[in-house]
Amino acid sequence: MNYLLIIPLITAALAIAATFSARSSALNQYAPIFTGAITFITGLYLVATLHRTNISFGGVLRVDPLSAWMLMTVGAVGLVALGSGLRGGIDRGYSSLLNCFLAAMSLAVEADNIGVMWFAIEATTVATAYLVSMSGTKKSAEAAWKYVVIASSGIAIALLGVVIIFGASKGTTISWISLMRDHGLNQGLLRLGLSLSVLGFATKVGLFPMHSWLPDAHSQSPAPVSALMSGVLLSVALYLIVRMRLISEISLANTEIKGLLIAIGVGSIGVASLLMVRQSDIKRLLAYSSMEHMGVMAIGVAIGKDALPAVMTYILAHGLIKASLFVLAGRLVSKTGTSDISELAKSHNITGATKYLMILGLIGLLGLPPFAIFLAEVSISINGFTHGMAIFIVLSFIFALVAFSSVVRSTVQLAFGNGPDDYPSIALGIDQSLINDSITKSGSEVPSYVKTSTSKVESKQSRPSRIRIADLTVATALIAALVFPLLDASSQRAIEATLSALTGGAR
Amino acid sequence: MTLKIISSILQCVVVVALSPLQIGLIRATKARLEGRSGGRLLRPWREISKLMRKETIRYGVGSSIMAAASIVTLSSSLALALTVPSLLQNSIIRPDLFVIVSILTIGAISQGMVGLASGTSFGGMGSSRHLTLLALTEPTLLISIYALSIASHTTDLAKIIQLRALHPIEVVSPVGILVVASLVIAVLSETGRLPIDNPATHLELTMIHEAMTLESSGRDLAFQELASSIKLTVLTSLLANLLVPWPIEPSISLGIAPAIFALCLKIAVLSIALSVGETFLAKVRLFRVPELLAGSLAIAFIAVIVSGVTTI
Amino acid sequence: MLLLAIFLAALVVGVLPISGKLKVTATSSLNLLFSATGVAVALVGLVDTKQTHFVLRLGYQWLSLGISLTKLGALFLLLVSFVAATTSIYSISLPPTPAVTSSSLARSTFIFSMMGVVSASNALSFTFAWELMTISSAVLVASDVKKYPSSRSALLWYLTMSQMSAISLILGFSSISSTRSLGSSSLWTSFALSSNAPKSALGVGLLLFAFGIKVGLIPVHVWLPKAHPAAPAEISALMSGSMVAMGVYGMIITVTNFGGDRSIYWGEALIIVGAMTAIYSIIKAAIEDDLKVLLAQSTSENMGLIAVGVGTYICDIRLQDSFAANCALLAVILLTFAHAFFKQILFMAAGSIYSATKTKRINELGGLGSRMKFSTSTFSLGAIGAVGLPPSLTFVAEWLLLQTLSHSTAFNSKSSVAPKILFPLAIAAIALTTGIAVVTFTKIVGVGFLGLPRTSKAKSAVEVSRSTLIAPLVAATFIFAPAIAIGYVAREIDSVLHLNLSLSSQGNFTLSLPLFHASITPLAIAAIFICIGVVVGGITKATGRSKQALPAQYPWGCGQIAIDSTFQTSGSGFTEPILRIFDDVINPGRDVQVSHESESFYFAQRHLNVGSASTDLFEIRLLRPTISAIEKVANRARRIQGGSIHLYLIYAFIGLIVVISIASL
Amino acid sequence: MTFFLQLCAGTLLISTIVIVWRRSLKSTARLLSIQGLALGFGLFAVEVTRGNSLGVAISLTVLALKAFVLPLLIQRRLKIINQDSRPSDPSNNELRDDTYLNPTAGVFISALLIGGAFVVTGPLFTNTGSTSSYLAPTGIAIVLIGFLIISSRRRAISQLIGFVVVDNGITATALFVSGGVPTLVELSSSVDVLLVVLILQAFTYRLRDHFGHTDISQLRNLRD
Repeated sequence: MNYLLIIPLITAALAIAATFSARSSALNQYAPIFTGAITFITGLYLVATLHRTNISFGGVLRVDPLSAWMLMTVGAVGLVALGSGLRGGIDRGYSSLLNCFLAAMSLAVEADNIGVMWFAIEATTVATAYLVSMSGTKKSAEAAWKYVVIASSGIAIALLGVVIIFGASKGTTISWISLMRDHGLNQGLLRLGLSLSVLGFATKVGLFPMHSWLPDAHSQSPAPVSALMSGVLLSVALYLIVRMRLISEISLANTEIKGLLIAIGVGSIGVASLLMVRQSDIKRLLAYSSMEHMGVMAIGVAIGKDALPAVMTYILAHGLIKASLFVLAGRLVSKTGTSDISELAKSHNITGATKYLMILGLIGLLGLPPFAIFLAEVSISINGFTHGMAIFIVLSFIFALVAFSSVVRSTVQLAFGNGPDDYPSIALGIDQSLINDSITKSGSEVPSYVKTSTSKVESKQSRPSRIRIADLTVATALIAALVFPLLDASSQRAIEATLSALTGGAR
Repeated sequence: MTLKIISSILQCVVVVALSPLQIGLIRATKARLEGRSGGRLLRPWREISKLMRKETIRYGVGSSIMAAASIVTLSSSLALALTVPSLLQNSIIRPDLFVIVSILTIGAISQGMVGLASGTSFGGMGSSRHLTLLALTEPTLLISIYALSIASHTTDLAKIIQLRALHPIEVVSPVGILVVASLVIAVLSETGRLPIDNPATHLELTMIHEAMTLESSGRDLAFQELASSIKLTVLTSLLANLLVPWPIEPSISLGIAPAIFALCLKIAVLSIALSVGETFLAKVRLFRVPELLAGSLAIAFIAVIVSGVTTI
Repeated sequence: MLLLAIFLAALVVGVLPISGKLKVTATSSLNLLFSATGVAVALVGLVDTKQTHFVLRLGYQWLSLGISLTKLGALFLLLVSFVAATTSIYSISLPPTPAVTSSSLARSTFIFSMMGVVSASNALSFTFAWELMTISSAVLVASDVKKYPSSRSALLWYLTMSQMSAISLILGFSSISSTRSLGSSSLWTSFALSSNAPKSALGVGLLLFAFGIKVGLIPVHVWLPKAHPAAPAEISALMSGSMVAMGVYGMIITVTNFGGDRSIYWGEALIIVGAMTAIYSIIKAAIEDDLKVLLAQSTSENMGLIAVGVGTYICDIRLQDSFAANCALLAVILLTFAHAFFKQILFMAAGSIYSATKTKRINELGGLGSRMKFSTSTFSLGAIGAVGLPPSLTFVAEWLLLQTLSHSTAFNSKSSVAPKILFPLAIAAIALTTGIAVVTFTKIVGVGFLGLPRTSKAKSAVEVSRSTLIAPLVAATFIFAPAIAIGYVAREIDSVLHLNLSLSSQGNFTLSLPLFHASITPLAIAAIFICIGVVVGGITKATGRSKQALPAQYPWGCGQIAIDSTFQTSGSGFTEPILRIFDDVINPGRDVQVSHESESFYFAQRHLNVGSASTDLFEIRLLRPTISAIEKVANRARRIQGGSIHLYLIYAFIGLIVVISIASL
Repeated sequence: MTFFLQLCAGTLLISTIVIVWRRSLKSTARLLSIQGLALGFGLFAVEVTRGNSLGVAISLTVLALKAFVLPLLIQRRLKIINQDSRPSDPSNNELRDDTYLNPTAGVFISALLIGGAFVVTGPLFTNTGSTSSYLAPTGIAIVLIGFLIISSRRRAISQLIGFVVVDNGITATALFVSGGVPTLVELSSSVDVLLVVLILQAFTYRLRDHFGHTDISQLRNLRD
């Protein structure tokens, strides 16, 4: 059963090799989707089979129910984002980079020691750097530069943390399984190392002090890439922080890390909700809402072991919904040419399927009941109160309310078009002229990489076959976000069991 | 149960008989005070019987409603006469504070409907003012009766009067005086007497009660006049009983004659006092009336505080 | 789980894109069936002792959505399903406008979620159903946004406010559950008194705030007059009838289960807020010209009275006067039922008046009494209920509330000072509110229905189709029937919720409270009125002389013969004295447009119109400033993402230094 | 053995401070190679004392990478700029790197950072296993100074240089605390650094043909 771990990586490698050897554009498009599917299947299988134990392969890879769940999320979001987002006719480099991206993420999830995890995350930065700058406009070059510089300097901090943790274990091991079991760690060094690596990985999660790259990178990169990034890359980085938190909960006396995580979490929710108030660009709004959701998850992680099943559900649900939303937003932007919400609302060619799916997704994003995000939020808040973090939960919910009102305003705008609005609905209150001149119109030209220019799509009233499948995948994604976490009781209990086994046993 | 019915009917007949006389007495004393000769005591009765015989003219649109509304006004006043313990204690409905106020409201609403149905501007204006003032007097009525109920642990007016009869200290206690003061203002505004509404005037813009009955004629007018006079008598008898509670009889018995006589005496004294007061007072501008009523509400509140303190 | 099956059927029909008319009738008849079974389940729930349990286990140990019908839940389930049944009867005969067909799915989810709220077994399923109710009602409010652009902003207000209530609900439950073991799946049955007071007091406060928003108490009532009228008629009937009752159900649950601790003064706060809400919203209703907005305001007025009742309950519990407390609870339940029934009729009748005259403004109505006999008479019946005249259930409930207010402090002298001052104030507030309610509803009935038709719309009004008027009639009987048999109804509720008010002694028609030495028989009051009316009517018939047909008579037209409708007082004219008296509360904006003669400024032309728009005090003073404050902060916050990479790197650098220094100290 | 490490730590610190001080990019490239040399030599010394041959091989590759490959890349980049930059227009002289901090302030702050690093993190590194762990704060100081360089220099290339300095700092800390990280991590981190440098160089070309200059502070149109 151990060979299972290698499968995602090998398929990615094979896919890259295939795309380079064969020249056909269809293969370019379907190779990444194929890798996504394989990862998803392996993840699903592992989630189903693994219960208490964890399996390792060649000392480098180790998977336990927690990372199996993450593998499944990587696969699922990959499928949704690439399945419906990718258009035909993308060039070789683009599809191979997507494959590296997926491979890096699955490696990060399966890695045994923290060093390899760091390498995988750095590899994702490298892979996405080019993808962000793909659209070839002036803005995307700027976004790519900022993304690489901030992300890699942030990750460098994480490397410093890893090195110090290695020092704390007196040069013996940095595998998270043994770090949790070993008791002779030098407390001071471990604490410094852990907090540095948490701060470092927080950059990739887009949390408060290092969040600045998130809105630029997500709004400028093409739709499937930003869907993948905000859907699952942020959560993979969060998974690493979860590992750090587990180590700190077991082998670290005081709750240093918890305080840091809470500060970062509440900070990012606050900053995100304030920046969303005036936001009228659909992609930047979605980016900020990912930042806000990541903040809530960070608080969930700060609570510790009890809230972990909730955080895991939150990750999956948020990943699926955000990926489908980004894909839909990408299609809207490419069709209407502008990503400003009021213009989108004005232009009436948002077709039936996209509009309803978009509204459904936004409802899911707002954390309203039928979707799993609501359940996760409630359980995080209840756990937070029992662990004595009442003030922070209240604070973050107040900020979440501000974010809620801005997202609701855009949903209503998209659903019912711009109307004369007396409610000083924050952004709507100020007159349109202010918005237009202050933010240069982000009407990015049609991305050059897509060989068959989208204008053809408009003229031929959107090739039915292609869009229909995409809608289908998006719809399944949303329904999955609705149903899956609710019904999947077994995996939650599995995660719980292993956590208690791990933490209980190790202590 | 039958004894109750008979005694209430008797009380109702007595009150109905007395009310036009009281109106006559008030008008006579006012005329005499102002040096006029003034009509005889029975004049109101003759007016009502004349109206009963006259032809009822109703404006086409609101005809059916005006007839029904005037009947409802009269029946509400009669119901009031039945319940309020002016002569006897036990009545069919226990004279609870909120019940009396609601019956008053029904009467006021039907009177307002008559004003509105007529389709003229004065009717609408009169009913809007009448109902607004009713809305402002209701709190005073409730609070003053509540102040009384603190001492006697019940909001049933008959029991309150009995209690005051048993130990007269209640009548002269500060609570009693304050309550009666606030009730006087409330009754004046309820029945439309001088400081709030001049019953004798025909100046359209100032009248409140008269404006509503402007369009009705013949039998409707008779019912409305009778209804308002009954209301006046019932409320003055309530005031009188609160001040002088003694000759109240539990039910029909030999002592009924002196009780009726005592009631007439009390009502006569109060009516004379009312007419004397009215000659000295001028009508208050409509939008100063809320201050007057707020004053009476304040007095009632002081009564509550005082009664709350004294019982501990 | 019959309910579930039928609900799914309703859902399926909702989704099916069948033709308009068929779809409307199909969904509403299914809704009818659905709510009828709801009534049946409620009755069964009331009668039998064992509670029906059904738990859907989810992922983790306590995250389970469960249904278990408590007695109180069954009572409210009865209310919800009855209101849903009558509204679906009403909606069967609705014309298939696009608004109705598109929202049929939301309609059935709305009813289902309300049933879910009432029968939720633990905190999570309660919040789940609560939020589901919000979304489905939001969709319904937005169903005909094409016609009314203002309902867009109503939707925004409504969604943000209900999210605020949902958040405080979640926070309240978590703070309460934190004082309890997390594992307890049923949060309200097991404990009366929470262990450490401060935390649960905060929890109770938060929960009351959440339900306060839904019920529309003072500072957060702004959305109610905006959202309820925006929905189509039968939906606003459903919303004002039963959705608001959900808020009351929540309040009763929090108060009976968690409100036990002694220290915190939620009771007094609720009474003050309730009284202020009642007065404020009834004054706003009085001067309101739009019929549906007026009814929404009167909903928040009744909710104010209910909040006073709940506040009295908490105070009496604190004063250990359990008899008065249970009386207050009974009053609250009766008031909620009465409000649900009469508000339903008012909204439905308003709906039929709107569909007949196409205008909601009272100033444009007039003389409808003769044209639309049936709907105006049902409206008047509803108005009697709304004002609380004797034979109606509201009258009995308000009487009971006043009795509890006036008696609870009279007895025990050791009660603290606050109730001694607060209760009389509350009585004065209730009296003032009923008084102004009298003015408001006389305005509608008098100005709207009597006199001459003021506009062509009113003139051309014609009675709505018969079938839409069955539902209001059914509801009308339920305003007066329980009031007449008040003894039986009170005993039934008393036995179900075992409030032990020892009411069993009298017959079915009198409700007497031994401890308060007070009793009331609405039947007797009604009987007196009827027989006096008959007697007087009989006398007039007998003495009336036969008269020949009289020529058309004209009222006094101040010298002019031809009188027309402009002579009549208009709706806003009728309540202008109230506006004048309470003008600092409402601060009306008043603008006067005068069209001047061309040659000189001083001579006005033919017409001069005075417009006075009433703004909402709390919205202007409290909510708008907070929103603009958020905007200001957001403006400054935009500089965080200022664009220069050096700024971003400095953030990271400072973060690094801070972490290093903290980690190593 | 410890003498070698002290020597290596000393050269590292001095070279970083000079990088902060000097403006011209050519001299900073040369200083980077000195740093790489010192680090590689230190690693080599530690591995030799430990005596495992694989470690020695790796340290030699790292030495080669840090001392020669990276500086070479940067010098090649500077040569290209030299050809097509217009010496006549002083403001756009790509070779001189203008920064928010004038040299004296820069050196003063880096001294502050070094002092702070020693004072704050000093006690942490006392009771670790290896003898030379007391030198670790120098590594952390270098990381901090590297960050200072990244966040205060306007030229794209100097941000690249700052990033390399941060990475040298990290390897230095690893060297001092526990004598280098396990082989797999060592290899992967240096490969990653190489990749990032390559990408940043590619992006500087892209920035040049989009914006015509590589002054980062003008990149302003992606803001909220």
